[in-house]
Amino acid sequence: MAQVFDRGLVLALKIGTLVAIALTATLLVSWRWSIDYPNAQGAPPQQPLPFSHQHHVRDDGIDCRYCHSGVEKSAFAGMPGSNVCLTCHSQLFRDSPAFAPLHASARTGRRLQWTRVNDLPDFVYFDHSAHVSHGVPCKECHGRIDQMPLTARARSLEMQWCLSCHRNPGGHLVSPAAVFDMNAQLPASRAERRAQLAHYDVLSRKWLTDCSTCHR
Amino acid sequence: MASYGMLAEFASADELLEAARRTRAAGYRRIEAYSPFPVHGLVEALGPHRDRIPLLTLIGGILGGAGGYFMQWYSAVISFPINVGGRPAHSWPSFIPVTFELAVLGAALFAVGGMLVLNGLPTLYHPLFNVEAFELASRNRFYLCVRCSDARYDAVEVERHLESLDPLLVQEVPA
Amino acid sequence: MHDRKYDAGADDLDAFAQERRRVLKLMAAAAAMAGGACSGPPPEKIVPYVDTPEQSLPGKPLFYATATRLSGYGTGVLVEANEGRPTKVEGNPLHPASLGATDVFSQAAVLQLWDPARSQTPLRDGRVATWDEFLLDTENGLRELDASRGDGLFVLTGAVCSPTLQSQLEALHSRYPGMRWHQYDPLHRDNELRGSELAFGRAVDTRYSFDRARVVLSLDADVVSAAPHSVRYAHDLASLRRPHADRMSRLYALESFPGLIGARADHRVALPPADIERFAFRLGRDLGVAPAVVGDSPAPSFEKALVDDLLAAGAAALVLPGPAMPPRVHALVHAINHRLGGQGQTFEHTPPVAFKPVANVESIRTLADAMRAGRVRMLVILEGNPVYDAPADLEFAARLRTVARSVHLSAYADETSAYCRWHLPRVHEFEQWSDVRAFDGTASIVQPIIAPLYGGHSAHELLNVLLRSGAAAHDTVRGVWQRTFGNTDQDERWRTALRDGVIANTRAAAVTLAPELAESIFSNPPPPVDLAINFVADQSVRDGEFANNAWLQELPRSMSKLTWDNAAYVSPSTAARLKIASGDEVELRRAGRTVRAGVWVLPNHADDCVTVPLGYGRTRAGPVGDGIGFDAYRLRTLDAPWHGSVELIRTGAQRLLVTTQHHSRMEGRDLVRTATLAQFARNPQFATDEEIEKVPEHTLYPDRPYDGYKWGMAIDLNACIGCNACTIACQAENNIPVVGKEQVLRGREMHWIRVDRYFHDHDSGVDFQPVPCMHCEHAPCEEVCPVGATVHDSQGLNVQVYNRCVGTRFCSNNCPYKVRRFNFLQYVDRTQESLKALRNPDVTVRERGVMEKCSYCIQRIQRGRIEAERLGRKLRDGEVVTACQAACPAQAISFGDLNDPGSAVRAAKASPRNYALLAELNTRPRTTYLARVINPRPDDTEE
Amino acid sequence: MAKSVAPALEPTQPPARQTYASVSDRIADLVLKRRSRWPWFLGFTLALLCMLAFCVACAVLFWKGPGIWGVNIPVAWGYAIGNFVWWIGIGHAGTFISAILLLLRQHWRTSINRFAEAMTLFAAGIAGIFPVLHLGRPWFFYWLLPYPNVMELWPQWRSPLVWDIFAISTYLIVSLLFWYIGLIPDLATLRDRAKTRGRQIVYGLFALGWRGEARHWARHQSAYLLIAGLATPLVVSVHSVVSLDFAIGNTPGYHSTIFPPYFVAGALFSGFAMVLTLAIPLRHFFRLHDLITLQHLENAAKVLLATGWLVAYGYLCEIFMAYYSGDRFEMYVVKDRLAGPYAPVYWALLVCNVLVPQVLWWRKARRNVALLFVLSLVVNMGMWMERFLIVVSSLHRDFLPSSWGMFHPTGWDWTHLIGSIGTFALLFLLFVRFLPAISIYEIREQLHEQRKEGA
Repeated sequence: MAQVFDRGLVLALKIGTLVAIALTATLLVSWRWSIDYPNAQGAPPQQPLPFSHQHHVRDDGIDCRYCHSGVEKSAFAGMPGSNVCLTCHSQLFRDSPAFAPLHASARTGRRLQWTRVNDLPDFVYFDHSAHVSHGVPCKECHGRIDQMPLTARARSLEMQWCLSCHRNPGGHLVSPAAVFDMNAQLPASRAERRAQLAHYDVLSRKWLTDCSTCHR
Repeated sequence: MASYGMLAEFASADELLEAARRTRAAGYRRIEAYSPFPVHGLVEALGPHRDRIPLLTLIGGILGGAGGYFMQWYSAVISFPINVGGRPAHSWPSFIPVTFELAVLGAALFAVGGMLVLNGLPTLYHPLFNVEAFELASRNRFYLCVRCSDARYDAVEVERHLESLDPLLVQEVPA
Repeated sequence: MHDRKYDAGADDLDAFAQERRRVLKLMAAAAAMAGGACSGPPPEKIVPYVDTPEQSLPGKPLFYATATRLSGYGTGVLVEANEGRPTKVEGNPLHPASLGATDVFSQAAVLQLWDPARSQTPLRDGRVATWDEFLLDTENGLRELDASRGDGLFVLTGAVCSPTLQSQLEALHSRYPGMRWHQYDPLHRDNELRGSELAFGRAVDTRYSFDRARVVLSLDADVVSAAPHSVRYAHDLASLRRPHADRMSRLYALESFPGLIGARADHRVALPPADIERFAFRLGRDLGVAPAVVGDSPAPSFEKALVDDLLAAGAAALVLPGPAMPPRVHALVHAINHRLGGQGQTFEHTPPVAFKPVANVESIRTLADAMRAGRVRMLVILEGNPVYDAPADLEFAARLRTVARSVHLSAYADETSAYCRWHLPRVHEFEQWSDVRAFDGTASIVQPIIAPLYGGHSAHELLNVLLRSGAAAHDTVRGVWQRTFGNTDQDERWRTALRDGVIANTRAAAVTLAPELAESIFSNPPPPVDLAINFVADQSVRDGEFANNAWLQELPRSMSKLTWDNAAYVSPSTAARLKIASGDEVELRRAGRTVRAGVWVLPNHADDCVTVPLGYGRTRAGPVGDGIGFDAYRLRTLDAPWHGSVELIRTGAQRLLVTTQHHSRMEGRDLVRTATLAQFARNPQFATDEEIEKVPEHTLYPDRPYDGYKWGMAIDLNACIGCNACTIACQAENNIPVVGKEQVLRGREMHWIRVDRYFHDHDSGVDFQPVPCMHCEHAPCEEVCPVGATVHDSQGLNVQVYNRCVGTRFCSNNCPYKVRRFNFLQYVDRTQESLKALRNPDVTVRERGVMEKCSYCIQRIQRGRIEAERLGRKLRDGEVVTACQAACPAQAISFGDLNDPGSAVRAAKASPRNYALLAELNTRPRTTYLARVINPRPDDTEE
Repeated sequence: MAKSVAPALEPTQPPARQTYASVSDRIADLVLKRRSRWPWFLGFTLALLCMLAFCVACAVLFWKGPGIWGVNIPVAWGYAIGNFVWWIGIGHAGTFISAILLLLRQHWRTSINRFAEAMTLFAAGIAGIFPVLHLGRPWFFYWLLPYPNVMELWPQWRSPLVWDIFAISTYLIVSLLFWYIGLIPDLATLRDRAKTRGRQIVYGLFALGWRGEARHWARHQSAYLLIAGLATPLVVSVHSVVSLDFAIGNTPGYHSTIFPPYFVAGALFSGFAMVLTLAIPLRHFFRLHDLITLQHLENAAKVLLATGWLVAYGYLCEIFMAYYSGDRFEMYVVKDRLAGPYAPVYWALLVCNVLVPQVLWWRKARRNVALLFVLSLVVNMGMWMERFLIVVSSLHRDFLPSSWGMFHPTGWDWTHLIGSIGTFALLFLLFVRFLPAISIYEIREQLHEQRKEGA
């Protein structure tokens, strides 16, 4: 019998195999990417009006708690009602078109619909008050919000990211006074870290990685 | 070089075995023998042969087993220790089955992989397949081939030698 | 892609285009599917308030004090509102009818509130209409009435325990003197009323103090079940059931249908109604308050023991007449109790709490006559569903149709609405301003927690319409209390009333009375009946008003463990006599009326007696309640409101009755451990002494330490009355779905805490055993989960991580207590918006394919914990209360931190009665039980 | 067991008139030349329909959830797990024949090992599907595998289900390798004898350019032997691990140390039954009476008889142990099996697995092909009932009488069972159509040795 596979065919087969492998790989990757979070990290989502944390926090120096009033007491940091915005903006930039939705909502009583930037799955129970009261500064999760003209997600919010802090929180804690300070210094030395842990009484942090700490 | 070697065809395993012995005795070293089924003693007849498959298999087994146990220990004790039903993180008795299975898997993969690699398979294209008659090598014919890469290879010499083994036919294999 | 498809659609001339179109279609579909499969979670919205309301803190629940109603009487509750959505009901510790606990109906009230089947619009002759049209139409009616000074105006209500409603009715009456007011509640208290009139010549209510009673006899009086006073009485009763050599009460029970009190009784006899009445007569004779009666005792030994005990206990003895006992028995019992001398101690009389109570049956009959005589110009039905539940021989529906102008105010467009000219949607208790008095007279303000979901109006608003007063309900209620509060610190007292949920010193004052019985009442003792019928309120749907409540429908009845149905209950021997078995369909005949019912053979039921629960066979209850069970009202006539004789014929057909417990015996396994008080005194360790060697001391692995919190639970089987409050409280707290009859039939009910019921093999005793997750320290479920979806946390909780669960169900197989529940299908309703609003935001809603189980209300633990840490301290005992624990009227459940030396649960577990279920498996459960101790008369147990 | 089959060598060898050429051509031509006849097409159509039904059932299952089955609490495992164990059991004879009998130098295995191995592959493959189908959220089945992920979570290694995953996938891979390297030389034969280009390419690809060089043969043989050696403990471990799914649990009726050997014996029992079920029609329709001789069938029958007794011993042990232990839960399970609602199944399986196989004591019976075929079906049925009984009857009445329940199979339960059988049949029919059902080179080798002995 003659050769079943001449040299050319063999070559073709080899190339074909490689191509097939590459193709499946790309397909898998793109699929994984497609099922990722809706608001990509670093990309500010569309909002009803172009609110700038940079302006309010850095330029005006407004405290986080002025608008997010629940952050120390509740799981939900709280979003300012239109009336809160209007305490200033009934006077400032009244006629700027950008503020039309705000005034409209105040007039009609129809609520503003903000797109959630840091969206956790429904089976995750994050509690702002718990973190704030234990000295986790805003910036640890929200990044330098004071440098964001438009608000975007600063962290991956994946479980491994949560765990990275829950496993050894020491390096992420600041003094109670500094929690809302965007320039707060994180403890550098081992000693400082232990000091913070001791201060917030999380020396035994077994329960920090309990499933039940975040999932119910 | 022009050709792959000189091929002789035989009707039975015993003839092939005999031919192999005599060819080697004649001083040829690069000899190959082809048969439709494993013929006992043929390899030895062709010259010294060391079987590395068992060693490879052992290595595979050890890698699989050790790797398996390490994986379990690392994930259950180091990576994310969780209190499961009050059992200790390192509950070694429960780690045994997976360790065993992975040892077997490793060994088997190494055995087969080793066999293929050492045999240089797959080799879809091979000069021998250019020989019309060679298709019978997988049916009922037995072949002896003296490679032209052999130090003492000389087409005429080899042909005469092979003829002397009264084969069914002798033929040069083009490269 | 879609556009391209439609372009192609333009030229469908040649086959090619057709083909191309098809291909493109497929491509489009493929793309769509791909999109559907690959897109991540949809972007979520945050919607802040426009004007942030006072003291609202998103993410934190608020609790409002208000009251729920049962047969008109109030029970104080605290309603949990999340972002303004009522999601859970807790008892109000300050309220005498609650003391912090609740019954199943209060728990189910939130589902009632969010029920999408509630009536959402006024109907005129069954067609959608508006409130304004109604006002117009009524105005015409009122003009006619003005002329006739109210002749022809009829108002039908239930028992009126709302001071505001009372004053409105009075106002209406003074405005229309001709107005007639009728009362009807199918679960009326006519016998009680008539009885007190026989004994005292006037209507009185009688309050009992079980916490002072040493010997209690119940004459078919299941005071701890499904009545306005049940929660309080259960609490008091339990307080004297703790095993104490000298302070434990003894309970005697006579009953036809096995009830909760009978299940707890130390001596219990099941008799048909007539025999119970006869027994009462003999008892009267024995205690010398009634003349001698012929006939021998239906329960001699019982009678003897009882009489001795009653006489011995004297003023500490108490006899309870059941609401179904005829008036003369009530009168007789008054005499007995007074003879025993317990007035002021174990019981006291008060003027009726309800406004002008009347005999309901008589009242509805006269109304029916008035309708027949055509004297009714306008009929306003504020409460109830007479077309469905009025005595069958009144033909109420037919009469009602003849009324020119009839108005029916009800939460659902029900049977009665269908026969009325006007149906008006009634607001839920949590949507209205009102007030209500509890069984002991204590008044509460009913305040709205949420604006009416579906529009609707309250009885007060409707009466204001008739009174032509523009006042809003709030002002009306406030106005009424203004008078009581007087002008001094008026606002303060109002605010206090709202905050506390009770209005100080409104409890009805006791009156001292002496009964005088006429000899005549004892003539003609009840004739013997071949087969008696016994009408009872269904434990879940009561008279039918809760028929559309899926939680209650799926709640297993305490004794039969039936769900989604009522049945004709008979005793095993009667079943044998009549040659019927559970599931057989029978035809019940009385007074020329017939009803087809499914039979359920129930141990401990009285012989020669069929019990038929009311409230089923509804036709216009709503999608949940329609067409299930049979309508016992069809057999309930004027002359036989509770008891009568009945014929029973097998039809040969079968009825599918589903139960959650198929096996009722303990098979000699020591699951519920019981001893008599005497045995307990002799051997306090009786619960554990033989088990001790069964618990393996040595284990291969070292025990894990649990420093910090170490949660545990103890359930006192002596206190538990099997009322199911825990089950439904848990359902409300933990977003537990209902699965429906067909799925229950397949054994897939989802209750996280079930109440196991075991009948004894040899005596007529019954045991209840609530079974939540045991949170075993050596949890067998955890070891076998391949993905670690159920594991221990550092507080020793056995947590179920829903989002990790893949649903192998291995854990359930390996759970010896079978407390795990699996979402075999998509049980949670994902589509119904109003049901979404009902759910507890702190508990994950489980999707199909996921295992779930009791979590010790971990969301409450974590909330408390975070709060405590914020304040920089540890949790204190009692700061975390599980839903079941909170609801339990008998306080059978204690829960807390086992590392806290002062915790109640630790004290409970220190009791010698404390034992672990299936301890020999070495699962080390955190939930343990306190063994049961009963207190029978020594001489009849010791022989 | 080897003893029981050893003396029967002579008649199981191919008759002397066969030559290398004739055996090669005969077996190869079954695939290359022979046109399929109506029985094959009939069987194929039926199997295809069943397979389609299986797919539909799976679609419905994924769409609605396991609730379409009769499973419930307490009987959370039903047909799916029963089928799983049953198929895995069937998937044991192949490797057993190929590996253990090879090591024991049972030459009669050569004419049946190839399709027995194929049977093993298909059975194990189908078995592997069921645990996945059975999940509440099957799309997350990969959470049972160890792989780095953003949750930083791992499988829970103490769970027998995880052991299962590893045991079964290992078993599948090893069996596949074993089967495939056995096939390589025969694929070469097919390549060389194929007339059409397409077949040459397909067979050629899978033959990997095998030339039958002596050193290749040597390595091939030692690898083959080594894998046989590995497969032997593996085959024992696999069903032991499967049995641990139950034995690890504390459920009375599951929690028993006899389970591993008892399951392995059961596996071989059902496996050999299935071998007969397949071998008999095979030799009938492909006229292989001279290659798969009566003696082969008789040997298989003897193994069946022997393993049958092991299984019977298992049954006996369960009952004895329950009473010996005095554990009231265990004792109740036995009582429940003997007289409870599932007693008919129990007695039926005793008849199928213990009583009926006793006819094999008679040589006439062992050599009566029709009877063997029927018997093999009976045993298969009996073994399925045993799996069903172990899974369901232990669960339906365990510790707390309050949670006792019953399992009633639904139509979908049956569809999945019958569908899986159809899928198995389909794969096997395709196998006999496109691959040599008997190992050609081993037959040649056997002829060769036979000649030498002849000489």
